[in-house]
Formats: sequence, structure tokens, C-alpha cells
Amino acid sequence: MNTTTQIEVEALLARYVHCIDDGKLEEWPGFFADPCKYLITSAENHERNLPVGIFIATSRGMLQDRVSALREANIYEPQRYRHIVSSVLITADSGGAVTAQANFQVIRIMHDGTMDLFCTGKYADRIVGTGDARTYAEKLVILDNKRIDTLLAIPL
Amino acid sequence: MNTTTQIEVEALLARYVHCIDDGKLEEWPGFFADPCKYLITSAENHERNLPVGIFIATSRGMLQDRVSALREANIYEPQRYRHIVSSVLITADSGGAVTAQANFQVIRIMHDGTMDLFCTGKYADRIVGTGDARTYAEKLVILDNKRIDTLLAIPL
Amino acid sequence: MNTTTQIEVEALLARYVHCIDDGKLEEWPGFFADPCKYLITSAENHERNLPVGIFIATSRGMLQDRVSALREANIYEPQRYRHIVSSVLITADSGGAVTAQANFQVIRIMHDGTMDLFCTGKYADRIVGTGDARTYAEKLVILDNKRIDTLLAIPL
Amino acid sequence: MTALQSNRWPEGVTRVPYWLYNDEDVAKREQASVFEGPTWNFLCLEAELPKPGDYVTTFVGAAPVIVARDLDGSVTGFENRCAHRGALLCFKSHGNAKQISCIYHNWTYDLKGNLTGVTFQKGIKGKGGMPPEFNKAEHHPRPLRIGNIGGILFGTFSDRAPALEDYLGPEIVTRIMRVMRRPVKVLGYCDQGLPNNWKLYMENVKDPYHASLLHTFFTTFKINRLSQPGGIIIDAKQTGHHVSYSMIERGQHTASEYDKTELRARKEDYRLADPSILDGVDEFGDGITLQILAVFPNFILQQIQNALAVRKVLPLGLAKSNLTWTHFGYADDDEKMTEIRVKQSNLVGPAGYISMEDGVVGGFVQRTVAGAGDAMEVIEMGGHEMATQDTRATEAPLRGYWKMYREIMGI
Amino acid sequence: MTALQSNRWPEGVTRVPYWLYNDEDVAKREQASVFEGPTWNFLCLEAELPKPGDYVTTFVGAAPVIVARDLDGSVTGFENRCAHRGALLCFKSHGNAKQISCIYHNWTYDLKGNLTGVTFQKGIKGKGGMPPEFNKAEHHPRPLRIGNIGGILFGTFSDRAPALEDYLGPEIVTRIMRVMRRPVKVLGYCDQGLPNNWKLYMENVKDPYHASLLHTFFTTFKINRLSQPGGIIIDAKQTGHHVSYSMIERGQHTASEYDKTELRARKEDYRLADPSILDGVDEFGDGITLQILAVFPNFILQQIQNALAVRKVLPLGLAKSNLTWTHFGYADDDEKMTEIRVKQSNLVGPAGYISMEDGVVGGFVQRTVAGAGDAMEVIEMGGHEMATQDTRATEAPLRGYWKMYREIMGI
Amino acid sequence: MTALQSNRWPEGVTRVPYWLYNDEDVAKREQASVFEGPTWNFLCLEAELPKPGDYVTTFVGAAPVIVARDLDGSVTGFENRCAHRGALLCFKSHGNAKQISCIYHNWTYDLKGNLTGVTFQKGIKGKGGMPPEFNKAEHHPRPLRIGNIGGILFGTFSDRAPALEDYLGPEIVTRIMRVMRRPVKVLGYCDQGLPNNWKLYMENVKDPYHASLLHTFFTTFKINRLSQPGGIIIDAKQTGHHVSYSMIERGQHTASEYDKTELRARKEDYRLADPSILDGVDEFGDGITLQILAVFPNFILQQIQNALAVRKVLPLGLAKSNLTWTHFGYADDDEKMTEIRVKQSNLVGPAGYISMEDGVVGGFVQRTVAGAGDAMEVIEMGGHEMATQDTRATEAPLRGYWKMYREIMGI
Ligand code: FES
Ligand code: FES
Ligand code: FES
Ligand SMILES: [Fe+3]
Ligand SMILES: [Fe+3]
Ligand SMILES: [Fe+3]
Repeated sequence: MNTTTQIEVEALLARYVHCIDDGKLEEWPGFFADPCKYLITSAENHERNLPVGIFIATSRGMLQDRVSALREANIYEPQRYRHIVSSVLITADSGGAVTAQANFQVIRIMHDGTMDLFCTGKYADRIVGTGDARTYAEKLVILDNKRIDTLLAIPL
Repeated sequence: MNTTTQIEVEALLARYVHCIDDGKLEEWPGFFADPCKYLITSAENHERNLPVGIFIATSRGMLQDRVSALREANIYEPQRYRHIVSSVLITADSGGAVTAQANFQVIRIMHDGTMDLFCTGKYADRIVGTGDARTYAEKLVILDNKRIDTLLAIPL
Repeated sequence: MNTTTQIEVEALLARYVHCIDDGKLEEWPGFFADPCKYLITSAENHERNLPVGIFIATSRGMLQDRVSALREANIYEPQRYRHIVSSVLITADSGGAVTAQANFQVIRIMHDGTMDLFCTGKYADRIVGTGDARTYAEKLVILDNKRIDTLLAIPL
Repeated sequence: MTALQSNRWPEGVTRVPYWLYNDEDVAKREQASVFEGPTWNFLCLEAELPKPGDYVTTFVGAAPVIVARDLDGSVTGFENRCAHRGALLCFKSHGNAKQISCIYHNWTYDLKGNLTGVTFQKGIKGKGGMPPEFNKAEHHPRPLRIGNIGGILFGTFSDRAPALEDYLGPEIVTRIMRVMRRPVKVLGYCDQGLPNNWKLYMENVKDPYHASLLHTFFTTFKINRLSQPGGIIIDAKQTGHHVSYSMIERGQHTASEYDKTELRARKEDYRLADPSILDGVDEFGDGITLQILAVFPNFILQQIQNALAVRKVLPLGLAKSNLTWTHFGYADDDEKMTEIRVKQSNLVGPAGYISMEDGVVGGFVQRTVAGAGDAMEVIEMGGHEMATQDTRATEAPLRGYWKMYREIMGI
Repeated sequence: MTALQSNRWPEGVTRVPYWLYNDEDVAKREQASVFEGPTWNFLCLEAELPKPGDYVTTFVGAAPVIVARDLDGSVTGFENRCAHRGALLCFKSHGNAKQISCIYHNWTYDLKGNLTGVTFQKGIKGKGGMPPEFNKAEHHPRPLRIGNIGGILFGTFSDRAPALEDYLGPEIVTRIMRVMRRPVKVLGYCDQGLPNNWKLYMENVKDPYHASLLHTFFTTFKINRLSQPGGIIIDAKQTGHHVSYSMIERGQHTASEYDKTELRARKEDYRLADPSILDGVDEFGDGITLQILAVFPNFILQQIQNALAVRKVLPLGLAKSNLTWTHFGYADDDEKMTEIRVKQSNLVGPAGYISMEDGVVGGFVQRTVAGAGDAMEVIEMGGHEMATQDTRATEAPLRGYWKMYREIMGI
Repeated sequence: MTALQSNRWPEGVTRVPYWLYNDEDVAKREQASVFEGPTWNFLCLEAELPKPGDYVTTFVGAAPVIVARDLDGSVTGFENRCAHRGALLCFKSHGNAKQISCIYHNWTYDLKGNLTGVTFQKGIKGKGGMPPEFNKAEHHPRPLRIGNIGGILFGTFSDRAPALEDYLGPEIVTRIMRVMRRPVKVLGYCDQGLPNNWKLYMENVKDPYHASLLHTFFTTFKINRLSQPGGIIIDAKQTGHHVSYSMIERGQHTASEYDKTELRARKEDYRLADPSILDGVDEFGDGITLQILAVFPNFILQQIQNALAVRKVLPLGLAKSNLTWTHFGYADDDEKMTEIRVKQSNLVGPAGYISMEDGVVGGFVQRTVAGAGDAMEVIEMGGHEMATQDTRATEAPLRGYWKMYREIMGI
């Protein structure tokens, strides 16, 4: 296996989750190629090949719109996420594109301190670029849980 | 420390948990040497040197039987696991055998979407072989929680 | 990025959490420089620049006193932690000091088997020394949850 | 003494006491009188049962039920509880079977819910078995009457429930058929956990007043605003159903109170970087961009531009509920049309730009209930009546809902 | 009004209402009338208290208790609640102590539960302290009567409970002693959380009818099948206890209804890659490969081949319970014998090949209770009586259990 | 029938039944009679509302409330529930606003809680809107009376509550002002979840008897021991408040029962590696190293050396509660003094060397309640009276607390 690629892909994911957990959402679209595919869906929909999930974006613009909607338009209680990811596994590495999957869980912490296991699942990623300049051409967020508690505002 | 060994042992564990979480149980026995020791037990039993835990296998055959029982014989609700592992620590590396421990937690997700923290604990592994051909000669799954909710079907 | 540093910092954290989870608290102060800053606080206090958190130590002696108080003085039910950490991100590396952050979650398991998500948060570390001799000159344990269930005895 | 026992609810429906959202006895009576009473409960779409033997499991309130396509092609339904010792008969969300066997002791049923086999009824080697007088015909799960309107399947345990079409009334039927005009296909499922009593979600759905005030996204992009043409339809019999709709503003927009009022919800300067999400088509040819239709007690049919869905809310205890979204399109949609619906699904669901807030606002009410004592909601927007009107500055649909609720609950 | 108050349970035990599994008042009365009533509750094995000062903490229903080996060698038991202001006296699962000190104010007790010291009873420097009339002898935790049968310790809070041997009856005592013939040692502990009311697990244990139908593994390997010789034993006094057993088929297996019936559970072609798990020994010399013995209200003694265990189920609220498994062998087992028991432990417990399903089937019933209203279980397999019989195609043990339950609960 | 209905509590306060900690009706009546009754509930520190428009959200029992600094500079308070349909008005823990707008339908309120705007009250284009007779003045959240003692803000919903100073009485006021002598600033917040009924924490706080027995750290370092000079102060009117204090031992320590008794809590040989935590200053000049002051029903003011804090305990259901710690210093503390308080904060809070045990001991009692039936606590240390005395070997403050509780609850 290629040690460097492994560590770089892990580092990309580390930067990605810290970006979200630190609330730097404006930087989040920058982790993606443009056009791209970002889809949050449930394992059930994914396995039954149903196209409608929880949220989809096919361009950086749609990702930016998500952020501005959260900043400007939508009302939701102050909350933060804590991503715990593990087992980044590179499943293919050819011609500048790396395919990888990783396990994740997200704990949602409300401003009043309430802490809940919000969701778990698998990232299925296609990564383009090299070194520290890698971006996600495709990021499927496949949730194990088909129930979302209350609402899903912040991206996963 | 030996960087390569560290990364290979982490990769072995990553493949192991994705194998289970992706439901590819038929491939699971292949992660073990034959004969081997696979024991799921509680920290309490482990610390009191009590031999009976939750499940034990001393051969690949017993691991295969576990899978066929789940496929053919036993009745349980559709469910999946999500393993989150961390802190793979190599505690010994001598003569082709590596001893390592790692923390884990398993979230169980039922087909209806119910998501529970199912168990947490420590993997205590003895790994034989080299490179990508490493297998578990011994894998102790030491659970922190002594209570198992409902039933334990899928291996940990 | 510096692969070796990344792996060494991850290994330091791995040893740190196994030390606590294995109950070897007497070894815990040895992970810190002397003097040092170890502070457990909530994200709320941290963001509002409020100096009082949950626990603070500014010397190895204070860390040792924490351990002896737990061993000799304080009464609390037998319990253990399971740390799950992820996304170790090195944010600066200059002149022998490395700054890094990592996500963590701690599950608390009581002697009767009760298992709870005890807290989640971020380690913000300043690490001095080199190779396997690195220690924490500063370790901020910034909890997402502002509520602590029952009591906090064992360090995080 | 529980709140229900002391029944502190004055006449009428312009006041609604908060204890309705936090009382065990109310919940128990709702199961008996509302869900198992003379009402029709949404079960699933007929499109989810294409082949003989297909079944889906769901709930009528708290009662688990099975809906199946019988081998003879008819749709059947019955309680999902074995007549022997009560085990769930089907524990998967959906499947296909020629008959249903209980896993506990292997009693078997046909897809109409008739008991067809009792294992060892005659014992083994002449020992044990059921007593001679045991009669299989007397033992079966409770059957459901099934109603089908445009491929939407409803069920009731009650003989007193009128025929489904009469229950809905012509105004509602017309509006259902407007959407269910062609065969549909499921595009995706989603469950949403709501931090509130199930009725608070129904209040939200039946409240045209909040839409442009709570949901900024709505108003900002003129998908909907109170000053747009629109209104509400309430069936003449006032049986607790309603439709709320709005349409594209043709010609020039005339100033109104809406525009004069200072609203948090108005951000005229706000624009999308990628507006493709709004590239919809007027597929109904009537300019109606939004139609929300609710059937008592807990069903919603949604058309928001080209995003179509059925929703159902079920209680999970007193202070939680589960909202199920079934997104659909038409069986003959081409790829392009499906892509439009997929993108517009970003508007709805738990992460939806215009439905996100509905996930939490019920919780905001629920959190004030414990301290509310005998306090009551004030439901006077649009006056006291509960009739069809061409404004959405009204809470008439809520009043209609509570009127039906009081009748059926006998409080 | 709660279900218990309206007591909707017709005469007899061939029908059992589902509301018994979901009613607060039932649970409260069970604590007072069943667990704290004239019954014997399993505490632990005597082998868990080898040395003077050893103690174990457990529960009698919801009441925490301490079982100890006193310094004089006798076994004692009392409620685990300080007589001062109610703190738990011992909060560890087990330990060893010469006396027990409450951590809150340091009141001390001997291992018989007598109050031996009250800190500052006379005050400090003549100030404060307990009033002169305070008499230590009047203050102590509630004592438990202890019964010991073959090294299995039981306790009761009730004076009305008959002596343990009379409570069990000779048939049960004989079958207990068959297993407890020699000193035992604990091989392992396990807790299992059950998603159902505790009584649903007891129903499952007392139900010989389900074994070969629910548990495929059982039948596939002929560890047990209904057509094997076997039966049930019910004590003459019908006090809610029973034994269910089966034995190796000697000679040629004769066809029976069992083999003719089409059963999910039969998979003759199914084989093990490593059958060493089945290498058992007939250590009792009577060919009985399975003996399940249940004592009212919540104790089970298990022999499945060479896998021995005691089990106890305790309520955790209405819809959950905790099942404790204590696996054991004989003190004089050699390594080889222990290895056999360890491997066969794969058959039982929460992951057990033949007990796994029992962890969820009670939950399948619990999930149908909320919608069940006044519906009732049908318990007629084997007719209406509740006597010993040589078939396991019967639900007689359930009827015996419910008969005792109704008497003791007074419903 | 609930425990409260059958009210099994004999006269007096030397016995307290455990069912008080586990009864739904008790909890409901506490909300109506204790928290919303003629008592004063701690809200926050005035220092948390420095600027006009600043607000803090908190609770009076289960009722969410808003405390604000009005634009006119006065402190106001009212229930955090919209007068329309009950949504929380403010959902953040704190903030600053000129007016308060409900997010649901944008009804607006001034910082005194007056309803100032009803969106579309006159409808839109002459359609809809509120009925003409609707009068804004009749609709507003329930107001709180505000009391301020030394910058500690209290509130009450009740007109029957006496003025705050009369409620507290001169003895308590004096001891509050001893600490609140100068303007304060918040140094940190912490919430602690307690595994017990809220009253068990108040019992613990009002119990001087346990301090040196449960808390080893205390005694080991002579921060406090029962033989040190100290005592308790109870207000003459016996309204359920109290102060417990201790001071440095001057001169030579004289032997006492304390030293003769064998106590788990005494470990003379135990020393700190870094004793800087104990480098405090006698900032009050009276040698009092510890003052714990409790105001009925749920407020605590703490001085432990230089660690100052206010605490408040609120019920979270029957068996859980939330304890809020607000650590503070004086506005004019220099860096060195702040550092001292920061280090000494290690003594208190959920991880505190001398408060850690209080987080769990209430849970130890709670766990024995389910099995306690009609059993009662024994509260006789220090006799039967409830007066000021110069010993802390007494439970007098508990008796005072329960006396007030019985009066207010009418049981
Ligand atoms: S419960 Fe269904 S067959 Fe027995
Ligand atoms: S509660 Fe046990 S000594 Fe006070
Ligand atoms: S609930 Fe507040 S404005 Fe309607
Ligand atoms: Fe809405
Ligand atoms: Fe079974
Ligand atoms: Fe204390």
C-alpha cells in the first residue's frame, strides 16, 4: 500500500471534519471539486437505488447556497457537531483519482449542552488532485440511521 | 517506532471493520489464522480470569459456522453495525508476531433506523504474517459493558 | 506534511488514552511537561474567555495530586472510560513545538455495566520534545457538552 | 388526577389547552378514539405493493399493522399481532410472501389475515395439541378496512367510519386527485424525529399563517408569500381536513400590508449562487406552486413546485413523534423530470430549505407545556369561523381540526 | 383509570391480557405482592461467598439487597439501604468486609445487618448528637430470610413464605439436586438486556412448545426436537414452578407429525464445519441432554448438554428487563471438562446458537401491546390442565405460572 | 392511587418518607405550590445583565423564563412562552435585544413582556386578521416579580410571596451581604447532572453532619472538620433557609470525640505534592473558611476559602436533576486574586476535591427508593428542634427545610 496517499487522504478528511466542527462553514465548499456530487442519504435509499435522500449538491454553488441559507435564512437552535471518523480505507488509486471509504459518527451538541448521537454512517469518496491539493469530486454520506432527529442544518 | 508496521496494522483493522459493517461476513473468517483464538468477553470476566464469555472460536471452522448459523439458522431482526476504532497501539513486534491493542465502539442500527451505542471496548490482538498478508492469530474482544442489549448476532 | 511527526503525535495520543482507559493513572502525569497547563473546560467557557472550568493543573505535582486524591481520598463508584479519538490535525510545527488538535469522545462505563456517552470535545495540544520523548506542554480539553453527568473523577 | 379527568377545556376552538400535549390519559384515549376510532389512517402508497405477496408494515397510531397485496390482487390489511400469544407477525419494513408464518410457534396466516395453520394442533404421537373445540376461524388478527383514493391507501379498524370518499368530502377528493392524476413511483424515504407531541406538528401543517413568517427561504424567493394569490379550502362538513395553496403572481405585484410590515423573514437582497434548484415546471398547468393537503388525523399530501410527497406523523410517547416522508414522482417521469424533483427535494424534509424550521418549532411549544398549567393557545387569526377563504392570514384550518378532535375524543 | 384498577381479566388461565405487560400499577403491585410477597427470590450461588466477609449485591425485584457470608460462617441477607437516610450501603457488585460502613455519615453495621455504630451519637464536645431515647436496636435494614438448596441461595422478605423446600416441592427439589450434586464454581457472568416486560421472558422459558420451532439450531442438530423423548414436570401443588426436559433418541427414530410438518426450523442438510462444540459427555448418566427448570417468580436453572447456568430476570421498568446469566461448572472439573463447557457456552447467552432468539421474541410481543387494548393471549396448547405430562407439545407450565401469579397478585 | 393521594406521612419532620422522591403527583404539586408558589426562585446574577437589552433565559421549576435588563435600566422577568400559541420566545441561553419577536408568527414584545405587535392583526388586503375585539393588552406572558439582594436576582410568580428581604429574614440577608459586599464578575459556568430527585441534593446541602464524614479531602487538609469551630444559623421564622459555616482553628487543637472516632475520612499521613491550591487569603477578615448558605427552595451561595459560587438545582423528571454552578469573583479582583480563585475552583464543581461525592450520594439514596415502600428517613441528629446552634453535629437545617416544605405543599 502507498503510505503517503493513505496519510494524505486521512489528513484531507481530518481537515474536512475540523472545518465543520469548528464552524468554519464558509471554507467547507472549498473541499469539493466543481462540479461535484455531494449527497446525504440513508443506507436504505442507497441500497434501493432511490435518488431522493436528505440533501444533494452537484456544484460548489449549491454548497455555498447551503451555507448562506444557514447563515441568512434558516432558523435553528445553536448547535455544534463532533465528528468521529475511523478506518479510512483506500479502495482504488488510479490516474489521479482515489476512491476511499471511512466510518463516521456525528454527535450533535445543543447550546444547552444536550449531547446526542446524531448519526452514523460511511463516507464513500472519490478524491481528485494530489498532495495537499486533493478535493472531493464525489462524497456520498450514507447514513445508517434513516431517522433524522429534529432537523439537519449543518452539513455532515 | 516502525511507521510501516503501524500503518499496515491500522489498515488490517480498517479492512476488518469494513468487512463486518459492509455485511461481507463470508470474508470475515479469512482475517484469522487457523487455528486461532477469537473470544468476545466482558472486562469483568477477563479481569476475574473467568473462561466463559459471550462467544469463543478456536478455529476458522468455528468462525465459518458462526456465519452459516447467522445466514441459515438463527432468527434476528435485520441490523447493521458501525465500528468506530481508534488509538491502534503496537505493544510488541518480534519475530513475525505483532501485539497491538485498539479502542473500539460499535453502534448498532436496526432496520427501523433505531441507533444505539451497542458496546465499547478494547481489541487485544496478536497478528502474524507480513505486509498485506497479516492475519489475527488471537483477537480478544474485551467489552467494557457487561450487559448485551437484546442479542449479539453479528461478530464484533 | 511531515509523515513522521504526524504518526508520532498520533502515537503519543494513543499511548495517552490507553494509559487512562487501562487505569494506569500513576503514569498519566508523565505525559506532561513540568510546568504545564492542563485544563478541562466547556466550549462555552472557552469561547467566553471565562477562566474557571472543570479542572485545572499547572504543574506535574497538581496532576499527581489528582491521582492520589482519586486513589486515597475521594469516593466514587468504580468506573472506566473508553476514549475514541480521531482526526489528529497538526496545525503548527516549529522549533521543537508542535501544535495539534484532535476530536474525542469518552464513553463512561460503570461497574454495573451502564454505558453512557460521557463527553465529547476537542483536544488542543502544544507538544514539546522529539521522537518518542514528546510531552504535552499544554493540553486543553474543550468539552462540547457543558453538563457533566454525576461527577468527573478520572481525567480526560 | 390527570388533566383529562378534570377536563379543563372551555367551549369552542379559539382556545386550546396545553395539557393536551402532555397527558397520559389523553394519549390513551387518542389511541382508542382517534386512531382506532371512526377515522381513516394513511397506510402507504399502492405503488409500494406492485406484486401479489408484497407487504408493508406500518402503524395505526400505536398499533402495528400489515398492508399486503393478496395473491388475488386485492389490497388487504390487518393488525401485525399473532392471534396465539401476540408476537409481531412481520418485523421487516417490507417484503414479499405467499403466506405469513409467526416465528414464535409457526402459526400461519394467509394474506387476508386468516389463520390457516396451527402447528401440532393435533399434538405429537397423540399427545398434547389444541383442545378439540379449538376453531381456527375464531382466531385471527384484527382486520383493517382498506380505502384507496388515487393510489393512496388508508385503513380503519372501525365499522362506524363512513366510506373513505364520504369521509374526505368532494373538495378534498378533487385536490387529492389533482396530484394523484397519474401512477406514481417512490423516489425516496425519510423519517424525521420531532421533539413534540404529534398534534403540534398537525397544528403547524394546518397553519397557513406561519408559512411566510417562519420560513425565510420561502418568502425570499417568492416561492410563497402571504400577499401572493392563495387561500385555504375546508370541506363543507368540517371534518378536520383542509387544503392550503398559493400560486404564481401574474402581472405586477401590488403593495400590501405584507410588504409594509417589517419582517425578519424578508431579505430582498438574498440570492442563490446556483438557482438551478428553482428550475421547476408548471406540470399541473394551473399556476399553483404550493398545495398542502391534510387529512384528519395525521396525513399530509404535499406539492411544493415539483417536489411531491406524502407525510404521516405518529406519536412516540407524549413529547416525541415520528414524521415519515415518502417522496414520489410519476411512473412515466423521464430522467430530466426526476432530476428536477431530486433537486427540489432540497426544499423539503428534515434538511429542507423551507421545512427545516417546522422540525423544531413544535419542540419550542412542547418545552413550554410543563410550566403552562391551565394556559391555552389563542387561535383567533381569521376570526372564529372555519370555512374556505381566499386568504392565508387565518387559522381557520386549526379551528376545523380541533372541532373534529373534540367531537371524536368526546372532550 | 389504570388497567389494573378496571381489572379486565376473565376467570382462568387459558387467556392472559396484554395489559399485564404495560401497566404501572401492575408493576407496583408486583413489587409488593410478588417480589416482596411470600415467594423465594434467587440471590446468588453459595460458591460466590467462599470466605467469611464475602458479600454480593443483587436485587429482590426493585429492592437492592446484600447477601453476605458472616464472620461466623452463616449466610445472611438484608436490604441494601442505610437505616439513617437511605443511602446504598454497598455499591460494588461484590467484595469482602468485616463490617459495613455507610459512606454518607459512617453509620456502621455488622454482617447480619445490625446497626453497631452511629457517628457522633453523643455529639461533639457535648453538642449535637442523637437524642438520648435513640435506640440502635430499633434501626436496621429490612432482613431477608435465607434459603439454601444445593448451594443455590434464595431469599424472602416475607414471614408468610413456607420453608424453601416446601415452596419448591419434592419434584423440583429432586431435579435441582440432579444438577447441584457436587460443589460448583462460577465460569463466567453475563447480563442481557431484554426489550420486554420480565414476565414475557418467564413465559418463554416456561413454554416447551416454542423450542424446536423458534430455535432452528436446536432441531437441525437434534440437540432437541419435539419428537424426541421428553416432557414436562409440574409440582403437585401447582405453585408455578416446572421442569422441561428432553433426552437422546435411543435406537431408530420413528416418523411423526413433527417430521411430516413443513417447518421453517427444519434444515436437514445443514452441517457444522467444526462440530467440536457438540462433543459433550453424558455426565449425568441419564441421557437427558436438556433440562430447563424454572422457580416462581423469576429463577431458571439450565442444563443444556454440559452447559450449566443459573439465570434470573428482573424488571427494568415496564418494557425492559435484565437477564443475568451465571455460567458454572463443578469445582472438581479438570481442564478438559472446563474446555467442553466453555465451547458449549456458545449455545447459550445473548449470542447463543440456541438462545439468541429468546432475546428478541419477547420484544416482538411487547411491541404489539400498545395496540392490543383488551386482547388476550391464547394458551390452550395441551388443553386446559397444568399437570406433568410426557409431551412438550403443551403450554401447561404457562398455565401453572399464571395460576400462581393470579393467586399472589389477587387478580 | 399515587403515594401523595394516600399521603402516608406522619406528623413532624424527624421522619421523611422516600416516596417523596419518586411520585408524579408530588412533582406536579411542587411545580404549582413550591416553584410557582409563594417562594423566591434564584434567576441569575445581576452582573450577567450589564447592558440594557441583555437577557438570560432560565427556569422557575419547569417553567422557562426570561430575565432582562430593560431599556430603562430596570430588571424585568416573565415566562418564556408566547401568548399566541406557546412557542419559546427566546431559545438562547443569553443575548441582547431591543424587543423580542417570536419566531413562529412574529408577534413582538417589549422587554417588560408587553405584547407590542401582532403580525397581520388587520389581515392582508382586508382579508383575514384578528377579530376587532382582540385586545393586545389582554395577552402577554406571565410576569415575574423580581427581587434583588446584593446583585443576586430572584423571581416569583406569586402575589402572596412576602418581599424578598422579609422572605429571607435578617440572619440570612446579613450572611448573603457578607459575600456580596462588592460588585462581582462571572468566572465560569458549569452544569452538573445529578442522578437523583432535586430534593435529595438540597438535603445534602443542608446537612452539616455529612461534610467531614463523606468528604475526606476536607478533613485531611483541615479545610473543615467537625471539631473545628463552626455551626449553623437558621432564621428565626424557620422558613427553610440556613447557613452552615466553619472557621480556622486558632491555637492548639484540643482532642475530641472526632479525633477518637475511627473514621474512613481521616488520613493524617496524606499530603499534596503541589499545595499551591490551598494558598488562599482570608479576604473576609473573619477567619471563616467555609460558608454554605441555602435559600428555600433551591438556591445555594457558596464560599469555600476563596472559591465563590451560586448554585441552583432544578428537577429533570423524578429521578434526575440539574445543578448549575456560576463561579464568580469580585469585579475588582487583580490577576493574582483571579488565579487563586481559579486554582481553588478545583475544590468544587463536578470534579471538585470536596464536592465530588455530593454528585453521587443523592443517587445512592435514589436507588433505594423503588424498594423502600413506606420506609422513612430518620432525621434526629441534634434532636428534634431546628434552631441556630454552634455545632454541626446536627440535622436541624433539614428539619427546617422539611417544615417549610410541608407547609407550602400542604402535606
Ligand atoms: S405467538 Fe405466534 S405462533 Fe405463538
Ligand atoms: S445515610 Fe447512611 S449514615 Fe447517613
Ligand atoms: S406562537 Fe408566537 S407568534 Fe405564534
Ligand atoms: Fe411550515
Ligand atoms: Fe427458547
Ligand atoms: Fe457535601
